[in-house]
Amino acid sequence: MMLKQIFPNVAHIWPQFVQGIWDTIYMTVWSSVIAGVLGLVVGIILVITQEGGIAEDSYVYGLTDKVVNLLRSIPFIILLAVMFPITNFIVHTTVGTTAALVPLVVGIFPFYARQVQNALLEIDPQVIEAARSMGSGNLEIIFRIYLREGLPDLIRASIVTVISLIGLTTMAGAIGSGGLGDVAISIGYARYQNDVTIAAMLVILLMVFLVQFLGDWLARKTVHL
Amino acid sequence: MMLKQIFPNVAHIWPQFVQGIWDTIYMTVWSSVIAGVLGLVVGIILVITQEGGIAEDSYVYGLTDKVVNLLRSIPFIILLAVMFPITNFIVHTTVGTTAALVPLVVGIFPFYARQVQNALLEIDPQVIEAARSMGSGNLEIIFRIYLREGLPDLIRASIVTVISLIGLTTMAGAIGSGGLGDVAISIGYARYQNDVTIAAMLVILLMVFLVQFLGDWLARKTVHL
Amino acid sequence: HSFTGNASTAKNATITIGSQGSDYDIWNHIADSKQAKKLGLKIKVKQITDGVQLNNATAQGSVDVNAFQSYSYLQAFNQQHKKNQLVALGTTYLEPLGIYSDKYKKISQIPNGATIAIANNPANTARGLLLLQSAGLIKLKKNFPALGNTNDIVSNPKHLKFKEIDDTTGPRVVHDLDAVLISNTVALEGHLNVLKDSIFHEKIDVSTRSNINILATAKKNKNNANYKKLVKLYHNATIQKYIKDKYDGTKVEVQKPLSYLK
Amino acid sequence: MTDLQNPIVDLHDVSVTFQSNGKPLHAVDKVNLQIKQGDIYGIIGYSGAGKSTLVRTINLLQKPTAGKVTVSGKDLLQLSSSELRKARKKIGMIFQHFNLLNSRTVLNNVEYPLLSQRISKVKRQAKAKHLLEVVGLAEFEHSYPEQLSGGQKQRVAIARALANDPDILVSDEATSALDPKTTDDILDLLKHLNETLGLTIVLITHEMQVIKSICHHVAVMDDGKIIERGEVAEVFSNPQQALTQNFVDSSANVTGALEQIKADPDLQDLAEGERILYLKFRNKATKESLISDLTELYQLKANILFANIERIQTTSIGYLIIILSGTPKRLADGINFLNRHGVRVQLLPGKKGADNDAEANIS
Amino acid sequence: MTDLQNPIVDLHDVSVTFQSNGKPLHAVDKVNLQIKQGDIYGIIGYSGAGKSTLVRTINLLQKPTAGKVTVSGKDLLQLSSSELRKARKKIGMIFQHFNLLNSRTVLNNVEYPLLSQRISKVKRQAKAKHLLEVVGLAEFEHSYPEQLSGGQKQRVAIARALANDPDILVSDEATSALDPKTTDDILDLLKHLNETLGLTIVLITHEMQVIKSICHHVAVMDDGKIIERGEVAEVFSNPQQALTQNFVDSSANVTGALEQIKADPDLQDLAEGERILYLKFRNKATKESLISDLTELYQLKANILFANIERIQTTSIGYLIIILSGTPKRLADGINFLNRHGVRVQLLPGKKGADNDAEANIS
Ligand SMILES: Nc1ncnc2c1ncn2[C@@H]1O[C@H](COP(=O)(O)OP(=O)(O)OP(=O)(O)O)[C@@H](O)[C@H]1O
Ligand SMILES: Nc1ncnc2c1ncn2[C@@H]1O[C@H](COP(=O)(O)OP(=O)(O)OP(=O)(O)O)[C@@H](O)[C@H]1O
Ligand SMILES: [Mg+2]
Ligand SMILES: [Mg+2]
Repeated sequence: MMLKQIFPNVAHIWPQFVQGIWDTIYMTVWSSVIAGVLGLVVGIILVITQEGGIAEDSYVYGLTDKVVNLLRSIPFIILLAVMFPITNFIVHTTVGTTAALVPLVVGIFPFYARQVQNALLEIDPQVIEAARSMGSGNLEIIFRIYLREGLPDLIRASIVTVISLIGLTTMAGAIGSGGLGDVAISIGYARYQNDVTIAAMLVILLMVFLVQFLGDWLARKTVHL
Repeated sequence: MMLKQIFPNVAHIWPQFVQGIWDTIYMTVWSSVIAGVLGLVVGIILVITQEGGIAEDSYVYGLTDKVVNLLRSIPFIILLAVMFPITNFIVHTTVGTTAALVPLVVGIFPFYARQVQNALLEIDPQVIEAARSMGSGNLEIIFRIYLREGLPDLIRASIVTVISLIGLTTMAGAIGSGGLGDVAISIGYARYQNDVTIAAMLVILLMVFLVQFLGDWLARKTVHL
Repeated sequence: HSFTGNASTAKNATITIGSQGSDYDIWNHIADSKQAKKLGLKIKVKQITDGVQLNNATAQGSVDVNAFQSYSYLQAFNQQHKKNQLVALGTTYLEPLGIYSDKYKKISQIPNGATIAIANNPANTARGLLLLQSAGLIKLKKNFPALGNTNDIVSNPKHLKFKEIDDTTGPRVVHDLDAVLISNTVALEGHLNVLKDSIFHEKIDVSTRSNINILATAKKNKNNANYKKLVKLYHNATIQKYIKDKYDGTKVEVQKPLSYLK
Repeated sequence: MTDLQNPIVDLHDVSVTFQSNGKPLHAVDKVNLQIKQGDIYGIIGYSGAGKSTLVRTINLLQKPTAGKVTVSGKDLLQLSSSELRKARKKIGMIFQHFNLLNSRTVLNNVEYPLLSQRISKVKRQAKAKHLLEVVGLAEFEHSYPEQLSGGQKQRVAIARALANDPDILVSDEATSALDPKTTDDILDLLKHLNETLGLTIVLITHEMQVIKSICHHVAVMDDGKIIERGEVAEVFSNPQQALTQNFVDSSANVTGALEQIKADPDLQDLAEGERILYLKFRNKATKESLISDLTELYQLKANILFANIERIQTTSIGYLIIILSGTPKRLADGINFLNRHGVRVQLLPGKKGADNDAEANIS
Repeated sequence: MTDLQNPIVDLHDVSVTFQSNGKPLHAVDKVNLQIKQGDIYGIIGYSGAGKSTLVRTINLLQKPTAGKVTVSGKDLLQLSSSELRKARKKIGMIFQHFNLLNSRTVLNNVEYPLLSQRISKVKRQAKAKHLLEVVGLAEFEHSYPEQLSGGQKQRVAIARALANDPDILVSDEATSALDPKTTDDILDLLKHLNETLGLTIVLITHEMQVIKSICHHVAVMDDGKIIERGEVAEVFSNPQQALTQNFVDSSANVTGALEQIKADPDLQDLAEGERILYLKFRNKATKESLISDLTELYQLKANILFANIERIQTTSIGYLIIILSGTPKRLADGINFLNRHGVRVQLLPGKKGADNDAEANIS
């Protein structure tokens, strides 16, 4: 078998490698979904409450802005530790892929919120004004204008975020969450089994390309041109 | 002295702590500058060569796009290792703050390139068309339109990137680069000196706020409204 | 994917062992071994690469037993976690920490002002400094703490400079620095044999007894019979032979009563 | 500035001040404007006069710096945000820059205002399609705004503004990007809606023809203020302000004609007994025949160089530039005759004439 | 479709086809257009006819799907990109949607085209300031586009298009957002540049008045094709296509007037011997006096209900709606007289009249 020749050590740890793929997918998908929703909500709060926003509120903005920055300031490894009791409370365990979701979500959603904010800021204020003139309320403007007109940008922001998230999952090995990053680091890298590192990275790369490709395709589709 | 009471261990390692601050600033500033330039260049290449860009070139785009994704797929800790020979070649050492610059730059510039790409995509194609009608060449369009009209967005993208970079420097401790993140993790966290962790994170937080504040201020200033 | 590791005393319940690096491999081998089955132990091994997290998880119960740390590392943890104490179940082995250098063959050749890399993980930092002291390069404070660091050096006649690095990078930077202290787990993976390749390494004696590796569990499981069987299992002759062969005898078996550590 | 009973739009002392390069800029300056239900109210003025800013206060898209905005009896500034939204739904708005939703098809753009109403998708789309047919864009329903020409975009904006069956339509240069034929069609549509449904229309335009053909009232803005207002026929036939006069003249194209004639070398070379006269008149539905009378009564021959005579509602407004020829005595009599009939006569400088007012010349 | 010697703009069989919802849309369809140096060439047509798309091929902003674009003797499609840039600098363009640079002040926007030229900052700014004065925006030099009204933005775009001293100015509805006075000022400016510097101007407009007052030639587009073209006076006085006729009529406002008159109950009630006639004529610089002649020769009285007589270059074009009264015999003679003098006469339905052509009635 080819695999055995080019990637001898991979063949050796094959079940672990496959498990790593699944773990990465599991962590990426779930934390994308959860952090996606959270980040979207927080990003929208940032956009609408900021100066000139449709629900301008310097107090809410200031607070949200600061919380986002606060969370973004915490190194991930420390976030793991800080999240420990919360993780335990939410998922009743502190190790493993599921436990990793909590710090991953907390680690990535503020980032996504910023990306969402930056993406939605681009929407032409005149279009929002037109919607207001037609009697649209804030919720309608959020759902029918921001999330619709800003969709291609949101998709691009999401691509960047998901790829960053895949990168982050590689650090979640610290709490035993496994995943390809952990395979690459604690087996491939730490044990000088370069073939494992390369194989793991190839799979990660594949995932990154897939995300980028799907995202680009979606973004293009939603622009309609 | 207050410091000694609230942060007893910080007082104990004060010179190291201060060094950590400087190291973080050193790494952040230099890798921001270098990765900034690199990311800007690559981001612009992505924008102008992509479909509908002013120098559309599917070959260059495809290649650049793939290299960016490739670099973004590599977990930072592995990047540190992969970069060893290159780091050694460029800065003649593989440990310490200066050595950390190489992987930091390689780790962050593809991210910044994407941010730049997303930011510049927002520029109204009609304005670019107007510039073309006035006989502006690609370089003029890049410098006089993209980098000018897109400035507020670029600044926002830069804020996100610098903050991510500060986060990344905390991982560079693995190659002895020190920095606040390393102080927080390998002294504060690993030695259970919570006050050190908290103190280090407070300083990081301060830096993040400073970056965000300055960035927001600049972005607002450059919008002119 | 979630495994509620309520430390169960019931027979045949799966024991979750948290580990990392070569210990992870060893325990994987043990888990699959006939010997384990004979003792009626179902073992599941989980790799958790961050020591603090692994101890936290053990204290909290997500992991039943962990196998990665030295006794001094455990003590340091306990010092900070008065509520969630860990206890040692038994000793396993001692891995000598070594001083490696590409440039020099002997300690005495290390020049003035040389740069030496030591681990940035606290147990190994302290341990490294102690080793440097026994090599005669530096002198440490009298009551050098379990998690002491370079601030505790009282005399440094050669004006050595220290770089704290992630110990896993040790073998990769050895050619770049004057000397690097590398723990054996890492050295092994970097194809370095502490007994042959290092220019100086730890001996097993009273001064290094706190560096002996142990199996640890949450305090409430101190007397769990099943867990205790793990110690016995580790020292099973067949298993020891496997370890010895695989690691060229660098994981020196230590089978001492817990009282020896104190 | 009539005090209307229950105007549907009532702007009271409305001001809007912008900060422009540090200096305050009074875009709208203490404007009072009452528009009654069913009116078609035109607003004209120089570029930058504050027209757009003013009409944007009607639905509070532009919050006035000072003043009171009452629409359909409600003080908009006192409304809760949900009440304001409800009020806005009844004020359709066509923007100077269209402001279409780029991510939606033409059809979806027109459907947008209906989304928040409890009507079925089928009905909603039927209505939107109907409106698109009315503005002549039925075949473009699945196109996106980027694929449309300027005029097509503007028509989508018009259809969208009408989708909600508004009580008031505010239109900011809604026909400026349209060709004359399409403009006529749109104006007919608006007139029809006004007549059948009582739609009140406030429209900004630079095309005097639009004012003349569909507006009942007109206001002239300058520098943030309304400097003149009234019934269209009244204002156009008897402008009080120089600016208004200017607009009225330009709408009759008389300004260009005067220049052209003054510059024409042929006309500098008049025969003895020839005069170039510029005549301006307005009559209530004129049944007179001035030129014929001049010929019949004074044996004067009139060669019409330029004429613009049109009726605005029941008033005839005329601008004529003629060469009148006859004996000097008869010329004077003819001019006197014209003066008696309310025609303002101005003598234009031909080779033989002086640049004087003919009135003054003979009285 | 005259074959010109060395036209400055020469579009040969130019087509532009878009994909719109999967179907090909021929926005420009095999158009040939030659414009000579120093010409002012107007383009009119319905919304969506392809006007913008056509003029955008002149500087290759829109690459034609097929055909050849020659400007100042150079085949633009064959130029290297740096040559094309140079060529573009000599083609100023005013966009339908202004396309200003939002991050730059008004002054900087106008300076933009000069940035790539080797002139000092002082000179550059002086030139830009001068242009801003010319378009009446001197006081706004430090404002940003967002702070301007629609018409002000358009004027910035005009100033910017002129900054490079172009040989050709392409203007896409450059005055549509401007009030009549400002429009006149801008047109005067363009005319002046045309006369003094020989600037060739291609302009799209929906305002027939603009065509009449400054254009030398005009082309009428429909559905991607030029369906009629020629000298303005020629086309306006003798339109060959129904569409052109339609535009010309609307420009004389005669369409509205006819409707108004047909709808007026007063005019339905004509006395014996009264006829409502719709007269159309064009003469080479008319020195005739038709109305006076009718009165003098046939004792007919003419009451002018509507008149639009204007001169385009050397041709007088007239539309008149009159009530002519006299004895039946004289009426017939008078109408014959008008016919003989090249006036097309149409009898409008009054109460007593039939809807027939008066010509047919009597011949
Ligand atoms: N990018 C595009 N994609 C698809 N169709 C387009 C595109 N641009 C223009 N069209 C179509 O081409 C036709 C001509 O458009 P163009 O903008 O040239 O019209 P126009 O004569 O300038 O009209 P207007 O007077 O309304 O500005 C229109 O039917 C329009 O819908
Ligand atoms: N956001 C703003 N900030 C500063 N000044 C502004 C702003 N909006 C408008 N102005 C100024 O207010 C004045 C009135 O603008 P407005 O748009 O109401 O003019 P307008 O009458 O609609 O002109 P146009 O016919 O050109 O559209 C202008 O001088 C303009 O420069
Ligand atoms: Mg306006
Ligand atoms: Mg157009």
